[in-house]
Amino acid sequence: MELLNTSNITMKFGGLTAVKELNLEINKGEIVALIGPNGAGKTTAFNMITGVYAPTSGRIFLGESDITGAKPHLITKKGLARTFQNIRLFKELSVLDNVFIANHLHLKSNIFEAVLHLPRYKKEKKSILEKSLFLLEKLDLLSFKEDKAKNLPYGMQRRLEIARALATNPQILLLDEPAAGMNPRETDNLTSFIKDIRDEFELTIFLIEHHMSVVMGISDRIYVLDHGVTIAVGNPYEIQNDQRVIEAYLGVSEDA
Amino acid sequence: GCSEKAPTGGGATTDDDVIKIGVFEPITGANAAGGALEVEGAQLANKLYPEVLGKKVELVIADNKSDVVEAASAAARLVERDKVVAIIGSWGSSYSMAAGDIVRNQKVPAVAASATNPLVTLDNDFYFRVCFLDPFQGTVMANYAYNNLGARKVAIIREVNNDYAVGLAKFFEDAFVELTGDANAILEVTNYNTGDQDFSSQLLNISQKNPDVIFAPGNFTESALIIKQAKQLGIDIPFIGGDTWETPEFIDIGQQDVEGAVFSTFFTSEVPITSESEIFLKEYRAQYGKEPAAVTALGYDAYLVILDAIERAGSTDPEKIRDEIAKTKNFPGAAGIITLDENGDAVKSAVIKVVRNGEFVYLDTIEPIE
Amino acid sequence: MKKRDIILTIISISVLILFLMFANSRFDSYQIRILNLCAIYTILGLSMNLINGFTGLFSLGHAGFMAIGAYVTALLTMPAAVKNQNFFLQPIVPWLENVTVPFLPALLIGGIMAAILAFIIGAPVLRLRGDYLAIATLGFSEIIRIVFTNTQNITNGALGLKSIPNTTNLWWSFGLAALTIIFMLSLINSSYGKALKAIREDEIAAESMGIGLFRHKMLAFVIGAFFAGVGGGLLGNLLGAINPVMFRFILTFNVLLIIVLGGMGSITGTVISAFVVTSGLEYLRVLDESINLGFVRLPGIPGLRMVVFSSLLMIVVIFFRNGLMGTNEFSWDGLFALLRKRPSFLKREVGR
Amino acid sequence: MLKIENLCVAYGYVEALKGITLNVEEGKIVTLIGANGAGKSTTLKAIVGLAKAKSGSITYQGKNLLQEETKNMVRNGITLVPEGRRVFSNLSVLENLKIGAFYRKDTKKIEEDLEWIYELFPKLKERTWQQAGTLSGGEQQMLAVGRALMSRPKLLMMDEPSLGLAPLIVKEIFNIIKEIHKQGVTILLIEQNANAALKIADEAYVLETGTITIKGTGSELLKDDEIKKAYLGESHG
Amino acid sequence: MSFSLFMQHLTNGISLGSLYALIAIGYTMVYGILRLINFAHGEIFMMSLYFAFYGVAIFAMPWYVSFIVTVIITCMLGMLVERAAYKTLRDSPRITVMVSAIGASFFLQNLAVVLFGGRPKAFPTVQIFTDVIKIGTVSLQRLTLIIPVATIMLLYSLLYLVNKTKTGMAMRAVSKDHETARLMGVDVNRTITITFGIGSILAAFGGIMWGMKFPQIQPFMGVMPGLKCFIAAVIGGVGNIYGAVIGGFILGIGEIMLVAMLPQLTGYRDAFAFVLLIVILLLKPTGIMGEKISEKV
Ligand SMILES: Nc1ncnc2c1ncn2[C@@H]1O[C@H](COP(=O)(O)OP(=O)(O)OP(=O)(O)O)[C@@H](O)[C@H]1O
Ligand SMILES: Nc1ncnc2c1ncn2[C@@H]1O[C@H](COP(=O)(O)OP(=O)(O)OP(=O)(O)O)[C@@H](O)[C@H]1O
Ligand SMILES: [Mg+2]
Ligand SMILES: [Mg+2]
Repeated sequence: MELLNTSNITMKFGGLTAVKELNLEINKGEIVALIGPNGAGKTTAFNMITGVYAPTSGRIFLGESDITGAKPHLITKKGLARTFQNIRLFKELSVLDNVFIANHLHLKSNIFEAVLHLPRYKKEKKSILEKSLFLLEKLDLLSFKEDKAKNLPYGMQRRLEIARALATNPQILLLDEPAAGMNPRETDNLTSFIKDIRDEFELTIFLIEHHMSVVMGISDRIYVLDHGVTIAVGNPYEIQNDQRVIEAYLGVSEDA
Repeated sequence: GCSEKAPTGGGATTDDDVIKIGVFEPITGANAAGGALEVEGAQLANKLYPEVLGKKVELVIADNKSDVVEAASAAARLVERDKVVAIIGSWGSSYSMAAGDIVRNQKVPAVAASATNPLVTLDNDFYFRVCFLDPFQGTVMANYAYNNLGARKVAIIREVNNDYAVGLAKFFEDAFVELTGDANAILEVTNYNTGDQDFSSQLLNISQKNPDVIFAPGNFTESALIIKQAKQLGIDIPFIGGDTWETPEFIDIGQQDVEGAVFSTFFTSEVPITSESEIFLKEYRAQYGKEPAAVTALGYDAYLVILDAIERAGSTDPEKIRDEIAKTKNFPGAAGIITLDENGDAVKSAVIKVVRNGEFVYLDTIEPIE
Repeated sequence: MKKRDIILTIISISVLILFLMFANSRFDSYQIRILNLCAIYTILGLSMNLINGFTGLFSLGHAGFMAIGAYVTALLTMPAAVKNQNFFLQPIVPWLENVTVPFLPALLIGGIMAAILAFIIGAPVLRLRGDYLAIATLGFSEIIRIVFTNTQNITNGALGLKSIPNTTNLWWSFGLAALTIIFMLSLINSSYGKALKAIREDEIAAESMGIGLFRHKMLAFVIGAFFAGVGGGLLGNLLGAINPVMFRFILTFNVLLIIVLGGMGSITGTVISAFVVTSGLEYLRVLDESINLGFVRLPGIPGLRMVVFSSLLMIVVIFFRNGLMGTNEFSWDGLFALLRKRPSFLKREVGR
Repeated sequence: MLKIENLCVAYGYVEALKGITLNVEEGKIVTLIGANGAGKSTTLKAIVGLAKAKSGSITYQGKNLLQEETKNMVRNGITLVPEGRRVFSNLSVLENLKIGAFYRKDTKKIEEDLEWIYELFPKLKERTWQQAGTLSGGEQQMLAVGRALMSRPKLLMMDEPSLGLAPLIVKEIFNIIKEIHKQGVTILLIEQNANAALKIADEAYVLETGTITIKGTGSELLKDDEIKKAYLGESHG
Repeated sequence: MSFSLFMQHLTNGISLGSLYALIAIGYTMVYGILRLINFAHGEIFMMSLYFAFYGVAIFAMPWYVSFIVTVIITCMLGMLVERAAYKTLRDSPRITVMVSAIGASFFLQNLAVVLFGGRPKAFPTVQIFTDVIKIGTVSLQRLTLIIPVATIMLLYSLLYLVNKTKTGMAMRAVSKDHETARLMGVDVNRTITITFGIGSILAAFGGIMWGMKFPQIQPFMGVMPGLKCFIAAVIGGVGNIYGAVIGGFILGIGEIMLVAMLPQLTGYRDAFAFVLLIVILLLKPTGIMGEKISEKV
């Protein structure tokens, strides 16, 4: 079943066409990767899908609903969450609060109930807390729950970002270069971790990555962009042997 | 300061050999200039008459910072901390108004030198003033415009965020309309704000209506600039104004352009009204080497009125002093004979002056209307 | 909360009430006035801290909201006779003339009017960022002031209002300050409060986590304006006289100063700082007075107080970049830790 | 050439470096690897004076660097390519390169060096007048390296130059590092891509939570089992 | 409105606008480099008027000497203010710096009260500048012709400085990233000091022109021009030097024309600046010529 679908989305910045007529089809439960040279428009594609930018043209569908140009928070409410290429945690807040906040969008109590601690809010708060702690435990972050996010080592910050994204109850998770700044060893761990959370939370995953070990290891399908144009779509094997991809992106193989 | 040592709270034990009088003025902030003028007067009076009832009189100066919130605190401090028996001030009716409740509740009399807003003394038995009110001044200038300048159509340019200017403009307008019997005698009322420096478009607008006279109540700096700019724009209509103009800076800034500007004020040095005027003038010139402003004379008078009341009361009890201040009648002050009416306002004559050869020149004295 | 903490909290509240009773009967009106001002500035500080400190919006429009609160409260509590006395140049509009309501509803209406205005202003302005928001809100507050100056038959224009009933007393000001503190604490620790902090930390991330930026910013802005209005109302009825000139930018700055010195994003800091700054500024009055050294009498230098105050201010800002409390809050644990000389109480992050 | 002894650096209460000792000899490529947050960037920042040392010493050609201000480092021949490129986004490519030679007065030589950079990175030449902020990640990284080279450094320090770059560009960057090294520049390199870094390094240090745990030549470390397990990952065994 | 009246209004508007523009450039300059609203700019402007006044009135210097000295002293004052109020706060939260800036501005105001007294003084005008001449039916001061020319000249020298010189390049680099600029051997503190110095020189030029057009000085006179010129800078796009000039002209001409066209709104004249500001910000959130700041995610 198709979960995310874009039809001919295009993004122009002034004279520059960052993404041109991109057509994505991502099915439920898949892990799909988006790769391409620097500046190919991968992050821009993410930003269009998540509502940070409104596409210049084209439409985006999440399940049945048209989310083109919707505000990011509404898109998140519909079940699409993301992480960022440059980590964007709430730096001064505690690890627990970072995850807690990501539950706010589903809060039903209004502000008066919250300020006055009325029963509905109390109940909701309790369940949010439980869920947050559960997520932290799942991601091995429980022992840091009181620390400020900015004091975590980089790798853990990346994990916290994923935990935070998971807290919004997404159906589909977008990861922008989750392995950036990790060493090969950590990168390997990440690969299995992504598979795990996909199974555990019944997610669909769409990721951008430059580490081929990750991409080739977990992707069901891969889209390749170059200068905003989709130059190839296929499974890892097909992509690795696609001449255009090798020329534009991978280089002659000598084991990346 | 020394005043800190006085025990606070409980039964007040004031220093036995000094009597403290508060001077409640804007020392800093936007109205510092006016405050300084009044302080000069009070200090000069204190220097000349340092004693009453055989005790030394000490002035306690409290800065109201040209700010209403601060003004209330400063007044409260004078009353509670410094245990003053009476207060002089403040320049700027709004600060006086902010102190109004405090002096009334704590029963300490206050005498404003130049606060001309009727609200200051209205319904407050403890606030007095030694100057006349805006309604009188408005009438005086309307009469002058009508009779002496033969004006039948007038335009007004007023400082809209200044209570004094707004009030004076209104009283002038009423009086002038009554004099002419012409409901449209005021061609236009145009506004500016304190601190504005460009008035060219306002001036061009009113000059288009060809008024006989322009009445411009407001702060002296802005007023001087207004007249200056009018001349630069080739507008040749006489300007008249109120007592605030009588400061040396009005002429410094306006220079030859303010020649011929006419305004009403409290007092003139050319025609000393009382013997006190002569003493004041002599001492002021000796000390400062220049001509005093009217408000300085009024600050001087506020001090004297209080001193006189203490003397008559024979006591430093603020309430008794208040009662005596209220009875002030025909008191010879530097700026004229002072009689306080039932509101606590001075009923006195106004003086009309003109700027001539870079100096303020006396034109006429207008007696109060009964 | 731990049992110990509950007991300690109850004890301190009782001590405060006893202190207020004592102050009411034994303090002179000057001291009571300063205490009142401290409490009012606490309310104002907290309201601004919600907007600027917790939500990270750079708003400089506080004086405008205070003006609304002050004028509405004053006009609603003044009896018709007093109003007519005030409006001697131009009569007051008839619909305002005869409405007189008790203090509390008047304060609430004042707060609500400020909140409504904030809502109207917020719709366009909250789209702006950083300095632009700052200058736009400053502009709105100036516009409010200028409108008040020019609508003479509603506000009495430049003449201002006087003889406003002196209803504000220690019970009102401290009572409302306490309610404000409780409200803010409860808000800040709720899910909504955390969402506001998330916006302060990173707008883009917050939005991507499903937090509607506009709605939440508006929430903070409107609630902040409400309390600013209430604070303004208390202030007007404490002073007994108000006018438009009083609500200049400097008033906003005084409040801003309090929250910056106390620590942006710290409720405790704001409370402490409101008391320190308000009473400290009064204490500095000594500098303007003549000083008697026994043998000589040094004349006071008028204005020196403000010079000293502004330099003290800069020094404090320079040495406590994040304010006295940073984003930390008081807690009994923290206090005990401090007493045991552990540095964790006032731990400041370096290199922020 | 560069000697670090017992260097300790703390950010408030966080101890980032707990006494490291490290040596860079002239003409070598030295690499520093380690997990995230181990303190690699902090080491480089301490050398150029952007992080304050609590104790220990840093000497460069006999000179005490701890006394030296950051702005004078380039004059001494030390240049850092900072983590995350940090090109001046509001300056054009050319201006970014020129500011690399900010302290230099030899206008003629600067022109020659500019040509040299354009030879190394032909892509930059195409974009001379473009605002640096609009370059792609890879191009920005090249610009950052080019900008550093314009100061004619004797010691070039690079903080994760391959971060976030496409595989093709990563290869290119490593080739350029080798090329620069051939021209006589000493290099101190921080890399997450331990594999590639160790391959070109003469000498390597492993940093773990603020202390140096292993040192050796690049090829030694490549074969080290510990290293393989901790940093290189299985797919590179 | 007759044509000649309109021309007179327009002339007045241009004359006021060019003064606003002149001061606005100083704001923009500092903002562009430091991303800091230099709230003390209005006060530096005010101080420059006092320097010129004392030069002529007390030290009896000829006006041109006094004006040159004024520019130099004001420049030094600006650098001093930067040292005291901003340098120590280089890496602090923005709002702290803002408070320090406002603090510095209050400090200068109060210092002026203590040093020079609160009473206004008359600025020494120079006849050859202030004489009124008539062009057709329009009467104007010679100054009115000089100010726009001076503004345009300063505009172009600044543009040259910022875009074409090494110092200018350093300034722009510093505006983006202090640390990296330092790494490149740029003396960040010196660059910032120079920026403040130049900003203050502009304030002094503005001050002298202002003083001759509106010959009165008092300690609080910097507030309103300061605010208005800052608004002019924001309207034009703060950080953009052309923008400041455009903003200044729009504001000056707009203010005059508002009163000319709608005389019943004179009381709201000061609100005009703010209304215009808000309207423009809503249409173009970073001002007319402001760079579009879309954060890259
Ligand atoms: N907000 C923006 N304004 C102007 N140009 C932009 C903006 N965002 C991205 N671009 C441009 O769009 C192009 C694509 O950028 P994008 O960030 O999507 O690349 P990417 O594929 O994610 O590259 P990388 O792998 O380096 O992250 C680039 O040329 C970039 O400079
Ligand atoms: N400005 C700072 N304030 C507080 N702590 C910091 C700061 N900068 C770094 N740290 C901490 O110092 C430690 C070392 O950081 P450093 O940046 O040197 O690590 P690194 O080895 O370069 O890691 P990475 O691979 O993420 O670049 C980390 O724990 C980090 O959280
Ligand atoms: Mg990207
Ligand atoms: Mg690093």
